[in-house]
Amino acid sequence: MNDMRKKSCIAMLLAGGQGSRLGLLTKVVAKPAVPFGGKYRIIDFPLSNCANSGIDVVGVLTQYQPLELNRYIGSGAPWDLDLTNGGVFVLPPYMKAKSGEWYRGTANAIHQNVSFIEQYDPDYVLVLSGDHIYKMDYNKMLASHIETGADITIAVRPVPWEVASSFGIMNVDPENTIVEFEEKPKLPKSNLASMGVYIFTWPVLKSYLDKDACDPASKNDFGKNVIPAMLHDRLKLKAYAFDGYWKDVGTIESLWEANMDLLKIPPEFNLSDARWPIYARSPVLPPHFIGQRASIEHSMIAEGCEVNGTVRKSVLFYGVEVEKDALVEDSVIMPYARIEAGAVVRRAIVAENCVVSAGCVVGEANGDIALVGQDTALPEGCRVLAGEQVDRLDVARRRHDAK
Amino acid sequence: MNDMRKKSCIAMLLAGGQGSRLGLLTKVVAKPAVPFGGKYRIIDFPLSNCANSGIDVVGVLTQYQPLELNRYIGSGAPWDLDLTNGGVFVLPPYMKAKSGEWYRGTANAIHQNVSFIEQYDPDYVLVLSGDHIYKMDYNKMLASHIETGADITIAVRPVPWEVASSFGIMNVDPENTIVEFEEKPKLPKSNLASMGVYIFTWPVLKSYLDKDACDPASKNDFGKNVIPAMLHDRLKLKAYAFDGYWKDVGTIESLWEANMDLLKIPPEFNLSDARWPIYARSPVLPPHFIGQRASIEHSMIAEGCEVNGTVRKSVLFYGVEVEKDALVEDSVIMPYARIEAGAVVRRAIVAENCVVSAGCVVGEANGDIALVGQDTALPEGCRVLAGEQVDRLDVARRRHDAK
Amino acid sequence: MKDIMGIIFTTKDDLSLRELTSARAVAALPVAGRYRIVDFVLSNLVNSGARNVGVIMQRNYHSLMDHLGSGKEWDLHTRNNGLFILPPFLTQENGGEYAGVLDGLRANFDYLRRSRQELAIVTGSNMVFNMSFEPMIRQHEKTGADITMLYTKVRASNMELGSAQKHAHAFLNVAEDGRVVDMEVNPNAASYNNISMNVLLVKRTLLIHLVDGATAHGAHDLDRDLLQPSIKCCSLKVYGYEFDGYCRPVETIRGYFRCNMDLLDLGVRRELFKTMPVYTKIRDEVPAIYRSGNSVKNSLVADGCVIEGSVENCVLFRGVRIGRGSSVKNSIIMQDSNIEEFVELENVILDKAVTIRSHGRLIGQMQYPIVIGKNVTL
Amino acid sequence: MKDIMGIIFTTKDDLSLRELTSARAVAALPVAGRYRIVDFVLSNLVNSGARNVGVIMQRNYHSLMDHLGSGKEWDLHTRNNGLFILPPFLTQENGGEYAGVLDGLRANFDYLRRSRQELAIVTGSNMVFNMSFEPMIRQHEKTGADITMLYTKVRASNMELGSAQKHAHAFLNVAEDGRVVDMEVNPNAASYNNISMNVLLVKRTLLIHLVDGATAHGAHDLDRDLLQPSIKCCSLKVYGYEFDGYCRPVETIRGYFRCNMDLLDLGVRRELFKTMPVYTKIRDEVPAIYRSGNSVKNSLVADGCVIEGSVENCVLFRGVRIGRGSSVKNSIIMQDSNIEEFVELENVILDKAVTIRSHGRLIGQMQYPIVIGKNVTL
Repeated sequence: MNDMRKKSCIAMLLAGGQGSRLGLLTKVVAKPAVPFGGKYRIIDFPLSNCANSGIDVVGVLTQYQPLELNRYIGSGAPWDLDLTNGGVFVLPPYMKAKSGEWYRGTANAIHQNVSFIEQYDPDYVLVLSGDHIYKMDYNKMLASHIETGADITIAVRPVPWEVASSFGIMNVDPENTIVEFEEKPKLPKSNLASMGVYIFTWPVLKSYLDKDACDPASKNDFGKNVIPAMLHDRLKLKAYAFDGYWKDVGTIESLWEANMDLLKIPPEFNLSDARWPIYARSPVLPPHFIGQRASIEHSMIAEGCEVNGTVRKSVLFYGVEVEKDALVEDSVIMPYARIEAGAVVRRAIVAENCVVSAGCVVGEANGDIALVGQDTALPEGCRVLAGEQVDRLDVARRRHDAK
Repeated sequence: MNDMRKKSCIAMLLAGGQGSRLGLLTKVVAKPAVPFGGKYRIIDFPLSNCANSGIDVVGVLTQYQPLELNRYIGSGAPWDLDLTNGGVFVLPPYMKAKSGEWYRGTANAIHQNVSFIEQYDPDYVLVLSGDHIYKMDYNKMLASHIETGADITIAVRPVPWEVASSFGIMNVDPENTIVEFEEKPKLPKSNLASMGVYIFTWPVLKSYLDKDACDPASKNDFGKNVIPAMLHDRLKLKAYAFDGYWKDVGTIESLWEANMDLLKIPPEFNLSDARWPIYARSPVLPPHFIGQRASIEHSMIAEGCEVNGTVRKSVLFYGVEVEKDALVEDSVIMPYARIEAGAVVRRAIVAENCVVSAGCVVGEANGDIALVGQDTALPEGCRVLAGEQVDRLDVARRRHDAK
Repeated sequence: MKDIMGIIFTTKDDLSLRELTSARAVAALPVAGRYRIVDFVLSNLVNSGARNVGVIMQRNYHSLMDHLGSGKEWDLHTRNNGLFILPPFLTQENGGEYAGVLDGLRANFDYLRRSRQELAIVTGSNMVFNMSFEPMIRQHEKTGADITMLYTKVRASNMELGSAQKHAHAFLNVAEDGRVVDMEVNPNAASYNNISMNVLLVKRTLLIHLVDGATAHGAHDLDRDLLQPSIKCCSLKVYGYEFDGYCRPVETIRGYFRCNMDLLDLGVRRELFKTMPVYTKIRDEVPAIYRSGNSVKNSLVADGCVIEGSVENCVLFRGVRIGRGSSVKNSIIMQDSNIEEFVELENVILDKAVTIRSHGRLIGQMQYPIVIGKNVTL
Repeated sequence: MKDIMGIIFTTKDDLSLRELTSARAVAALPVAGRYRIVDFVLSNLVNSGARNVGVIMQRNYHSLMDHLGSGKEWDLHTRNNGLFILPPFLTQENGGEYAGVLDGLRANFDYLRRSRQELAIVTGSNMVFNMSFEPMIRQHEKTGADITMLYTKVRASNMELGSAQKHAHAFLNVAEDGRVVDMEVNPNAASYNNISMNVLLVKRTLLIHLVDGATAHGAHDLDRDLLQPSIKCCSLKVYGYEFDGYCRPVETIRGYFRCNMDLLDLGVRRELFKTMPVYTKIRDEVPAIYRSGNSVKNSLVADGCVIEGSVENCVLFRGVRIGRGSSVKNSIIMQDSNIEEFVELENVILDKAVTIRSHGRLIGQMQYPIVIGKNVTL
């Protein structure tokens, strides 16, 4: 079993957290498994980027609800990652000799998997996070990392100044060397946000992970501990500017917006580029059907849907049914949800396998995005207000209160 | 993602424990990953049995050193288990919502994976253990389980009376109904040993697992808790007699013996049966080479070996080197080990990547099996006595003491 | 599930399907927006537990081979068992075509002998239906039949007017107990309304024995030379198993057209796609985009389409573009075809990657749709 | 690693290899106990970062197709990129054979155009060597060459006596700076001792442009019609890259025999198998069994063999049986051949699944080994 081949660069994807800003959406699935764009999951983007960049070893670090993710990734075949020399591996925490421990932070998660990484004897390790929508050639970033001889290269992207204080901000000198890193600064000095994409020279990273693990005061986090320590030691940190589409989909609002971006003409984010395909596990479904009395405006509709009502400026995932006289507007309807006759859904996200029964009204024409959580069956005539989040427990509670 | 297909029967393989009876052999690899028979690992046997029986969903429950196992199993391709509808899944413990816990016992390991099982909506669940060498058509056992309408069917095999007290013994009535189960009885009433192969009717198993999980006094173990509870409740437990080769390889002695069984004429256990192939992940190596001055007697030699010395009644795994004037007799030499010029190895197991340097003497012509643990380089002229177990730490200690 | 093997017999190019089969086997004909005809019978076999499927090829099989690939989409990419492509010129006895099914089976004796399954299902490849063979297998075992033939009642959905003259169809007289007591092959007027679906279930070893005997006597035709005599002289116990769901053979352009149009019916869609999953080759396509100005009614639309014009009673395959101001009615538009602006199409079948330039106009008749071959630009 | 594409050109059946290539391409010839010749160049490409490899086939390609399968063993079973089998009759311009490499490339322009890699390596398929192309690629980029040709010094291991007459070989005059200043194609007596290994590195778009221009002028031969003129009139910057490891072309029975025998040398084994891994189709076989009475010396033995007799200076492929009392010397015994009891073999090549009955005797000469074709029983 020691016939593993050396890899120049491998990727570690931090799929970990519970993504509480996505509210009920991540109650039963891990954030990277959240659906996006009619047929994708968030994790399809980093995985497809890796496949297209020729990075063919991807470790997915997760400890929370890995079942759905494990099943979705399977053998890795949809991303051309079902390889003998490489592939995609889901890596939950495990027991060594007599003890075992959960991942304590992003840096600790990598540290616990040093032996996984060392199997491939890599020169560089690409660290990714699992909650962004973007298409990026990591190979170009790697070339820049090698050329500048950096210890770390961090991908950065200008964000509007008004939101800069909600990102990790990089202050750089004229040669793109990072001189300061501020996590969510109140008064940002730059608008270059970290994209959560890092390339580390592996021996450097390894020594800092070892050091970090020995520090009981550390939160074992890249942003809070490891990168500040490297900056403090005056290592060579380079910023790599990326100017393509990049969206953090860590909140209900931003997830909804990113879906709407796909409908713009020309689309703000183009999914159908043969030179940079985005792969996904395909459901086994026939084409969708548009009925005699349906009306579709400016929407994206995936396979297996049956549409007999009105759909405007919306994204329908595969297997969705919209019955006659139902209206779906400015909304995202996730796989296998059913919008029954006469129901109205506006500015909302309806998650997988929901039923919006006849006469329900979900969301409002102007207002915050409403959310119906996975597997929820809204009873007839039910109302979900703008900005409200409802799941099966809420429905049961409402029923109980009504009695 | 709810387009999983129903499966009549799926398998859950308990790969868990640390296998302490295998001593140093399982210090760095999980028991099912222990090498056997020149090119196999123990887990190849249950996995190949599943594939040949048409059972195409296998969950592998492990929490101890899963890295090697994960890497060995990979996409499941060697066992024809890299499927879209099914396949082989390594299932370590994971975190749900806010908490997580390690597997507490065999039954608890299955209980923590109820949602994995229910994805496939099975009628029956086959529970296997990962430390036996045998070829068995689980489909025939399933047919018998269905025909008798049993709640559980347990595969049993007659063992010699003198060793019966070290097994789980089933006492059956004339209709093969199990009336009593004794774990390692001092005075066995029968010699029918449980093979560690169970078929459960899933709804029955599920209810007992739920009950068991609520009992704080339970050790959450099939043999100690669940099966006794089922017997107590007078459920229908059937014994399924199997009379083929079956060997527990849970000890150094029995692992050595099982390897030697392959050399008998006719072999006690035939690996090359086209109707029941045993699959393994193949190393990428050329054929082996037998040199001008080599002498081979009655042995099994895998690909990639270079043999220039004398080999008698031994099993050489792939990538092993035996230098000139070295002698290997009655021994099992695991992958990539090197036996240097003039070294003598008798009645021993030499684990992966070891170096037995010139002039070493390992084991004795008559005596217990000696063991050299993985990655150990024995210094020149070193002696390992019969029954002794040595690893790199011991070597370092001896060196230190010698100073 | 019983471990069975499947043998799919593909036919040579068929003149009744005009341009559509000039470069492909009927089995490889695109249908229902994202499938090939063979997907249905292949998925039926896999869904019924077959892990070993051989496809007997004849001339023009490249597009079919390309579609099936390593069998991955059907989970048949395994090293032992799996999908076996059996091209005719692998044997020295043949020159690219078989005179009949019997010859095709005879030429693949090696494969049949090497297989390990007890039961074999031999089936044609031009029938669109969704069915588990498991109940048929159970009946076969219960009756102790030598051969069980699948049949269905003659209905609008499974017969085409006049097709009985053109294509060999067999009709069965099935007794109360399921036994087939008479068989008519290709009659002008059939005496029975049970039509054979060209699917038969038989023990693998018996199949080898029967084919060997028949071909040694110079026979070619499975129905006429093997089944009919066996039924007549009661030398074999032949039983029938009735399938009462939707099924449509694709033998003519009209049959092909109707088969696609049938899918605009909810009941047919449910039967064909919700009974058991139908697998096909995967293509990474974005969901369909509906731009403003579109008007789509009663149509089946696959991923990758971009629609700005109006579409009614159509089947659009993957990657089709319908430009602004265009109107497409009662038509079947295959993969990657591009309808530019202000085009008018009615009763048309466009093969793959056809381009209709702006302001183009093609009006066919429902009974005789216009067919435009692959890669043509008009 | 640079993302490159590979194009492997297979030759048609070669008379100099007698029975061994009567039913298979040279590329599919079994070698070294468990490989086919093509495994070496294909593994070299994969180990050098190629994720897109096209294999241009000619007649007799079925055994090669069967060996390569979906490309899984080389991690080339991916849907985008991957392994592309390019049989000649997929195009209408060809009838099963190409007049030269240029025609083969011309016929596959679609594939070349569709590929996305910047650099292409075009290579033959009858050379056994193990090498990473990465340093060659770095030199190519540093020198700004249009074309880089791989060559090696003439040595016993890479030339066969008299083979220059029989087979087109090119010899290069390489200047100090690496530039190729002259090229001789198939001379009676070569002026230079740098022999081309038929591997060239070129930008994909330039390759398309060059092949298009050459074939439009009726040219067929890559060496004579494209490279030689370009070097002569300096219209292209052609550089050479020297490989100094073991390499052996397989063009004649003697060359084939020697190539196998070379592997009994530890140095050659190390070069061929320890430099980079060589992948091949996997077969599930038990390790070799040595029964009492055996005597094996200086031989290469694959999994699945069972040996009771004596074996000296041999290469035994997978699943060979050597019975009690038999003696096999200086021979190459391919897969699944069965040597029964008290047989004597010397200087013999047995193709796959040959059986030699008890007490049989075949003695050839080292310079002219006896060749027994596939499936023969003697």
